[in-house]
Formats: sequence, C-alpha cells, structure tokens
Amino acid sequence: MLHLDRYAYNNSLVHIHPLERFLFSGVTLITSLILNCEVVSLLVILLMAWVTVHKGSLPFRFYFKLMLLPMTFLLVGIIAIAVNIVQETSTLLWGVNLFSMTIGINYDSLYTAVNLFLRALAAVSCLYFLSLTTPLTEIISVLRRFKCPELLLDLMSLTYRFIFVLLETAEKIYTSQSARLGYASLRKGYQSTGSLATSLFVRTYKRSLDLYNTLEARCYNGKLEVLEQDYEVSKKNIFMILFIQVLLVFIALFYGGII
Amino acid sequence: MSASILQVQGLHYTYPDGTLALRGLSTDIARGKKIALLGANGAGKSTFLLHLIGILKPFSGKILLHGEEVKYNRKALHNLRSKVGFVFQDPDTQLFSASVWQEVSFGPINLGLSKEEVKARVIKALDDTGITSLKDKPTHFLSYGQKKLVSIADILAMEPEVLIFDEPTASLDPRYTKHVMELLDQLNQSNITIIMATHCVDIAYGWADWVLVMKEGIITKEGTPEEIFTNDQLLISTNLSRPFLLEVFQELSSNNYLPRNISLPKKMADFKKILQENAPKNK
Amino acid sequence: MSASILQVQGLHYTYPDGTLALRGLSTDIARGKKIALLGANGAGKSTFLLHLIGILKPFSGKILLHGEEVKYNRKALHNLRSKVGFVFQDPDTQLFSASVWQEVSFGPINLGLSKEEVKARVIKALDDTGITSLKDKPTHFLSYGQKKLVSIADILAMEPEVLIFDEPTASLDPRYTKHVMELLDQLNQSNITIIMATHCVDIAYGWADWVLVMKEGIITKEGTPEEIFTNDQLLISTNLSRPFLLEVFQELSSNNYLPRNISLPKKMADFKKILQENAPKNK
Amino acid sequence: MLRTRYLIASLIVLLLLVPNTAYAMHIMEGFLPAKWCLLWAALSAPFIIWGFFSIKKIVSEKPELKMLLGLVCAFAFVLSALKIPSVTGSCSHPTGVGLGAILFGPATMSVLGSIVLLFQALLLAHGGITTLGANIFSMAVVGPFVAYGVYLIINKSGGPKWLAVFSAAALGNLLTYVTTSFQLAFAFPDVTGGIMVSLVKFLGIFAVTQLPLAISEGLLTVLIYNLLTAH
Repeated sequence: MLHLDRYAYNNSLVHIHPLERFLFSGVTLITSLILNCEVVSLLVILLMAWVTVHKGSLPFRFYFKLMLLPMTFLLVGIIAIAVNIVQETSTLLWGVNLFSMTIGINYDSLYTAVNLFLRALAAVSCLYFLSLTTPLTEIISVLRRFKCPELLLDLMSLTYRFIFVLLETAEKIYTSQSARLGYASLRKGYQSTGSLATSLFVRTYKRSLDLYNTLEARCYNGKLEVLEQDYEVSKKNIFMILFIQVLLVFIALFYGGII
Repeated sequence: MSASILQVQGLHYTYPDGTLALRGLSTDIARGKKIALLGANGAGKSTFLLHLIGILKPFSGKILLHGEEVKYNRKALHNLRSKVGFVFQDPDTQLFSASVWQEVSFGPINLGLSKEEVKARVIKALDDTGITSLKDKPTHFLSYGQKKLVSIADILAMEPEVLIFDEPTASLDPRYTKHVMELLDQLNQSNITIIMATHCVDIAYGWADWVLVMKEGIITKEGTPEEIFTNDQLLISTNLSRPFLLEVFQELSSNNYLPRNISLPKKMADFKKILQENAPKNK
Repeated sequence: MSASILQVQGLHYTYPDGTLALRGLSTDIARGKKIALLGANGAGKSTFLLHLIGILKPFSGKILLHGEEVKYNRKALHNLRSKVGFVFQDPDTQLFSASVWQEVSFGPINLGLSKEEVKARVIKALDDTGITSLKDKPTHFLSYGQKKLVSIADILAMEPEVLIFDEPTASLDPRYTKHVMELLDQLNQSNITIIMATHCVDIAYGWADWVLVMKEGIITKEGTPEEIFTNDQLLISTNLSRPFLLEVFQELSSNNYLPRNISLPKKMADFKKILQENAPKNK
Repeated sequence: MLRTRYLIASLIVLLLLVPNTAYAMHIMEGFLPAKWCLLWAALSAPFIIWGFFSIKKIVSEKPELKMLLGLVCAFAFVLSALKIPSVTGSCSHPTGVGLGAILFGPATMSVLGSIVLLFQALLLAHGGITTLGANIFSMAVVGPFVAYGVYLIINKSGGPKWLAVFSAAALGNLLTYVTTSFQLAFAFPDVTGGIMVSLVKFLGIFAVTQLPLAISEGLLTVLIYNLLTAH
C-alpha cells in the first residue's frame, strides 16, 4: 500500500543530497503558495511533473494516478466554494432559485475556484516530489540539520520502521481472520476489526518492551544516535533552486501587470 | 476426476509491487493424501497456498473445488473456506482472542452453526489436539508450542476437508514437533487431505505420500517422495538437500553394505529394521 | 581460571508473574568455544541468556566477566554489553532503524568510538556477513533471511568477545541456515566465543564443541557433544532426540557393519568417509 | 426546483460513493491560503510544545516508554489505514483519536497525532505539509481534548463506562470534522453570506458522511476498549 515509499528508494535522484531535494520541494511550495498566481501554479505543476517523472525516472501512469488521489477533496471543496448565494444576478454564470434566494456560480467565485484548484495541485506536486524521491530516513536527517528536537526525531524513526512491521502483522491477522470467515457479515466484520486492533495493540506493547531490551543489549544510552550517510552538497543545484524561485516571482509580477 | 478435491489450473499472480509470484501454476490435489509442498524462499509457496483459500485472487487461471470453479463472491468464498482450512506458520498472528475457548469458537460461530453445535465442535477440537486443559487460559499466557496447538484446534473446529499447514514445525522443540506430526497423521487417517509447506526435507520425506516441488512460481515437478528425492538433478536445481535417511541409505548401498534390491526406507524405524535384517553375520 | 570468559554462579530468577525461571544455575563459559545450549521450550534458556548481558538481574547468584563480578550499574553493564553481544531470535524486534547502514552503526556509536572508526566497523561487519550490497536498502524491503544477517552485523560491528545467538536458524530456509552456520564457524575461528541456543539436535551435534543441557532452570548436564548425545537417560529425561547421524552410526556399529573402535563422526562428510574406508570388499 | 433536488440528491450520492472519506477529511496540501496555514500552525504549537515536554518528562523517568510511544505512533498509523465497515455500507478509516486520548492523555496524543499526520502526508499523500498546522489543530488538538473531556465528564458523573468511551470516540471524531469545516469556512467565506453560510455549506456536505463514521468509530472503540480491559 505504501507505493510512495517504494519509489522513494527506487528513483534516479537518490544520489542527490537530500537537503537539496528537501529545499527544492519546500521552497518552491512556499513560493507558489505565497505568489498565489494561476500561471505560476501551472508552471510549478509542469515543472514538478517533469522533474519527478523525467529526472526521477518514475512511471508517468503512476504519477498521473497519484495526482487524481486528492480529487475527491478538491472537487467537493471547490464546488462548495464556487457555489454561493448570489444577489447580483447579472454576473451569474449558472444558478438555481431556492427558498427565494439565488444560489449559483458567478465570475468571481469561479475565478476563486480555478485559482484554488491550480494552487492546490501545484502544492501537491511539490509534496509528491519530496515523497517520491526522498525516503523518510533522509527527511528525518534533514530535520536533524534544522535542529528539530532529538526526541521527536527518535519517535519519527521508530514510527517509520515499525509501520512496516505492524502493517505486516495486521495483514497476517486479517488474512487468518478472513480464512476463518471473520468478515462474512457486517456484524462479524466489526467484531473482527475490533479484535484485530486489540490484538495488534497488545502486540505493539510487547514489541516495545522487547525492542527496549534489544537496544539495551547494544549499550543504549537514551539516544538513538546513528551514523548518517555522506552526501556532497552541489552548489550548482542550490543555485538552480534559487534561480527558479526568482523566475517564478518575476513571472507572477509580470502576469500581475506590475512589470 | 472425482478423486481430486481441488484442481488448480494455470494460476498467474503478480503482487501490487510488481513481483511476479505465480506463472501458470497447475496441479491436482487428490483426496485423502498427505502432500508436502517444497521450494526455496521466494518460490511462491505462500502465494500459492493463499490462492487455495481464496485470500488471493489469480489474475488468470482458476481453482476448482469438487470439480466446480470457485467464484470470488461472498457466498462462494464462504463455501471454499468452510471446506479448506489454513493453519498459519506463526500462531501469534493467528490467535487474537483473549481466551482459548473464544479463540477456537471463532471459526464455527462464523460458519453460522447453532450454539450447541459450536460448543460440541470446540470441545472436540480441543480434545483432538490434546489441549482441553488449556481451555480457560488466556492465549498470551501459553508457550509457543501450546499456541501452535491452539492454532490447529482453531481450524479443526471448522471441520474442513482439506487442511493446509504452513511450516507447522518451525520453531517447535522436538517434543512438540513430534506431537504435531503425529496429529497430522491422525487427522489424515480421519480422511482429511493435508497439504504441508515445509523447508525440512527430512520431515517431508518421512511423512508425505505425494510431494510438490515449486520453483519460480510453478510446480516444477510432483511425484512420490521416492521419485522426487532420488532425482539429483531436480534437487540441485531447486536448492533442496537430500533427506538424511536417503543419503545414508544410498551411501550404504553404493558401498556394498546392503544389497541393491531393497526398497527405500521412509522412517527411521524402517531403516533400522533393514539394517538388522541385513546385518553381516561375522564380525 | 583464565580460560573462562564468563562464570555463572548460582543464578536464581523469578518472573514478576511468579514463574520460577532459574533455580541456582551455574556454569563456566570457556574462551573460544562453540557452545550449544539445549533444552525444551520453557526450560529457561532465554532467561539464562538475558542474564548473560545483564538485561535481567538475578535475585541471587552472580556472573563474573574475566573473573570480576558484574555489578548492575550503568558503567559495569556498558562494559559487559560491549564484550558480550546478543543476536535476538526475531530480527524484526531487533532492527529499529529503517536504514541498514544506520542500523549497524548504532552499536559502535554507543561504544563511544570516533566517526571514522564507526564507519570502518560498519563496513567490516557488512562485509563479514556478506550483505554489503544491502547497505542502502531500507530494512522493510529485506527478506527474513537478509534481516537476520543484518541483525548479526548489528552485533558484529561492536566486536564482542562472546556472541550469543537465540535460535539463529529458526524460520530460515536451508540456504540461509547454511550461510548462518558457516558464518558462526568463521566467527569462532576469529576467536569469538559463541553460545547458541537451539532446538535442533542435529545442528548442535555437528557444530558445537561443548553442549549445555538445561532443564527446569538449571544446567542439568554439560559435556562434549559425544558425551551428551550418547547419554540416553539424559536425552529421555530432557526430551531431546538423538542426532540422526549418531543414531544411524550406532545402529550400524551395533549390527556389526562397522568395527567398534571408530570415533563418532560429527558431520555427514566424516560419516561418508568412514563408510567408504570400511566398505565390505565382497558383494 | 426539480433541478435543485436532482442536484442535491446527486451530491449526496456522490459523497456516499466517495471512498476513504476519513482521509479525504484532512485538508489537502495547498488548499489553505498562506496566512491561514500560519495561523493554525501557531495555534497548534502551544499544545504540541506542552505535549512534547510531558513526553520528555515521561521518557526521562521511564526510558522504555520512548519505544512504546514510537510504536504506538506506528500503531495509530496502521489503525488509520484499516478499513472498518461503516453503517452506510461503504468503508471508512478510524481516526483513533478517542482511543488514544483515553489511553495516553490528550497532550501526549497531540504529539503522536502530529507525527501520524506528517506520515500520512508523506507516505500516503493524505493531507499536506502547509496544511499540517490546520490538520493538527482539528485532529490532534480538538479531537483528543474533546474526547478526553467527554470521557472524564461522563466518568465523573457516574455514567456507564461504555457510554463514556463511545461518546468520547464518537464526539472526538465528529468534532474533528466540525473543526475542519470551521477552518474551511474561515478561509473561504461565502461571497455574500459570509462565514456562517460557508460553514453551513461545509458542515452540510460533511455531516452526511461524517455522522455514520463517528458512530462507527464510537462502536469500534467500545469494542476495542472492552477487549483491552479483558486482556
């Protein structure tokens, strides 16, 4: 189920310093959010798609499907925003009368909706770039550089590792329950899910005690300190990231009629 | 083909992550047999077995139960799983109820049986596996071997016609290994077809009366244990070692300790008998 | 007593739930040996082993490392654990990091080594276990056998003098079992003392040069594999079976196939050699 | 009028067919304007800092609890990936907010919930990084604190245990989504009707799916709670 994670390890950008990948995604995300300009959003969507799919050598079909993932939320959200109570019926593009009010879409609300649609997708494509090219262990090591408290980083490392262990356990319990017809009806399904969650929780607790012992056996001193891999920071890449941001700002200004 | 209880025809399956697991696997499971399924890790054994209870659905190919094709709707799966039981390798993942009694009653209750019938089945399953004394114990209090027996009772209580075991003796101490293997023989005698996936060629050789060998997603060879384990080429190509008993027996034969025409011994007891009968007279 | 690396004197331990686990266990661990620890499920093997690295503290009795009593303060435990490594049975509980490289570096870092030294140790440990190619892989993509090797590299990187393995071959397929057993031999040749808890008498017999047998919380008997496994009374009382090789060999001897004065073979290859050397001349 | 009814009916059908509604309820990446992102992050921060220091204290007293908390985070993530059969017949995902708050207290839960939300954004593409603050506020602050408060009140007033657990989980779930609706309404007020009209829109849309889910989660949490105490 965690396909993003799989690609994070199998793409052609893994040798680039995680900090650069992190900055490229993060700074572009913030720039496009602040500029809030449709043309910039559109460019960011295209840029991120090109870098992720082409430079990262990921299958386009997968990327496309992934872009459809937030559509439920996005469509429901923008419909709610586009449809307003309209008093000035002259600007109405589409509408219905309901309880002596006009409910509909006018030019302004449509503009807001389209702008939002593009901005959200641009932001999503920045997030996907990070998710699809950077494993969580590397994101955690970048956060360590930014002086995120060690306790949080330790919790995140443990969480990441044991998500996979517990998922496997949950899957096995689910399989053995299905093999014994545990999901044959809604009622049984409830009970089976309940006992699955309980059993998983009890096991999680036991595992945490065992884990503590195994760490103690390796001279654990309260800190989950590990050796980070060495990477070279490329000045050229950092420059490129900054250059792209400047370019986006100029485009926004030009499009806004300021230049 | 009324002797076949399950027919498997050309199963293909690929995991969501792209791993090709089955590539046209076909075989027939004959009624009443003791079948060992061998193959290296990654050969696709578990994937194949999960198809037999409809947990995985093949991309192409089909499975026939009593000659009728298995459909993947709720009712058909219910029927399949009530006939084919699966004892998983690690009892810890199979046991999820608080007490042994509740645990064993889970399957029969899901079959929709009456309360009395469920009770009778649980009592019988606990008795058959020899763990009646544990019935009120909480499952997490049990030893590994006891949990294994509970996980078997779990499935027995559903009274399946076919029983699948994935590595039933892994991590068991010799005493429980013996207990479980005897139980498997008993169950087979009461007319349950048994399929056992195992890494242990010694156990497979001594116990099975039919052996399936998997390699790269298909049954690459099947036959009697004698046929399979004397096929050196097959053993090498599938990374299997020769059973100990057979290895020693063949070494003795080829070094003239024993006459050539003796049929292969399958158990230690048979082997000892052969040795005694053919013992050299003089010192 | 400079030959003993660890001396264990009269350990008593009861679990918080009241289970009596150790009842005055004593033994000496000699330097450089390959020691097998046998005993039924529940005999207290794991409890004993957890005492050897100070995870459990005995109610009475003591442990001596290089002749000095182990105290239960942080510094003394740190010293003990830097000398005695423990590879746990289930690699999934031992591996805490999602990256193989980071995982293996954890132990050496805790030893307070320099960055360069840690790096060198990690590289060596990965090389010794033959998993250098996995160093950039995430833990969750590894097979069970690969995880097992990582869990061994974890401890090797700490360069302990004593290595404890709890059921190192449980749930491994024959190929990984062979790999791990060869690794254990190699480690022993580089002067590491190895203690292995196992259920498999065949492995114990072929590999160990000293055997400890546990029963009900004490070491009920220790000796060479030949002494232990020819002691029928001991085997019966501790629920152990005789190793296959020995069983067959003794049957051959007692039926006059082989002369009486041959020393017991420990591996299949030895056995075959004996058979060839003593083959009857005539048909 | 006919068109309106048709419109509303088809909207309801659409929402019932939507899979993974619980995930869909995280505000997606890029949906909120920058100032709202900052505001919600700032509002969540004190709770996370509070939770952080309470965890720090717990861990320094009992170091093995760090492992437990890390694994509980993983557990919560896995739990949220479970499909539970919903009353409406579709499947949904439990938030685990109520259960977590009852077991570990709301402050701890706000930190654990934040990590889970971050992981959902990075590993599952549900929610987002810029909207993390807003999502934390609804799911890791309001949810747990409401659940815990409800649990305490019913317990103290001598109500039955199952009712306390059920109400905590169901209301924790429901209030999470009410908060989300507020957040969306603040950011996107109706052009003429203002925030209130917008709120009615968002609440209306999500109530259809969320009410049954809240009840499902409540029932499931009671089941788990009973089984856990039996263990």
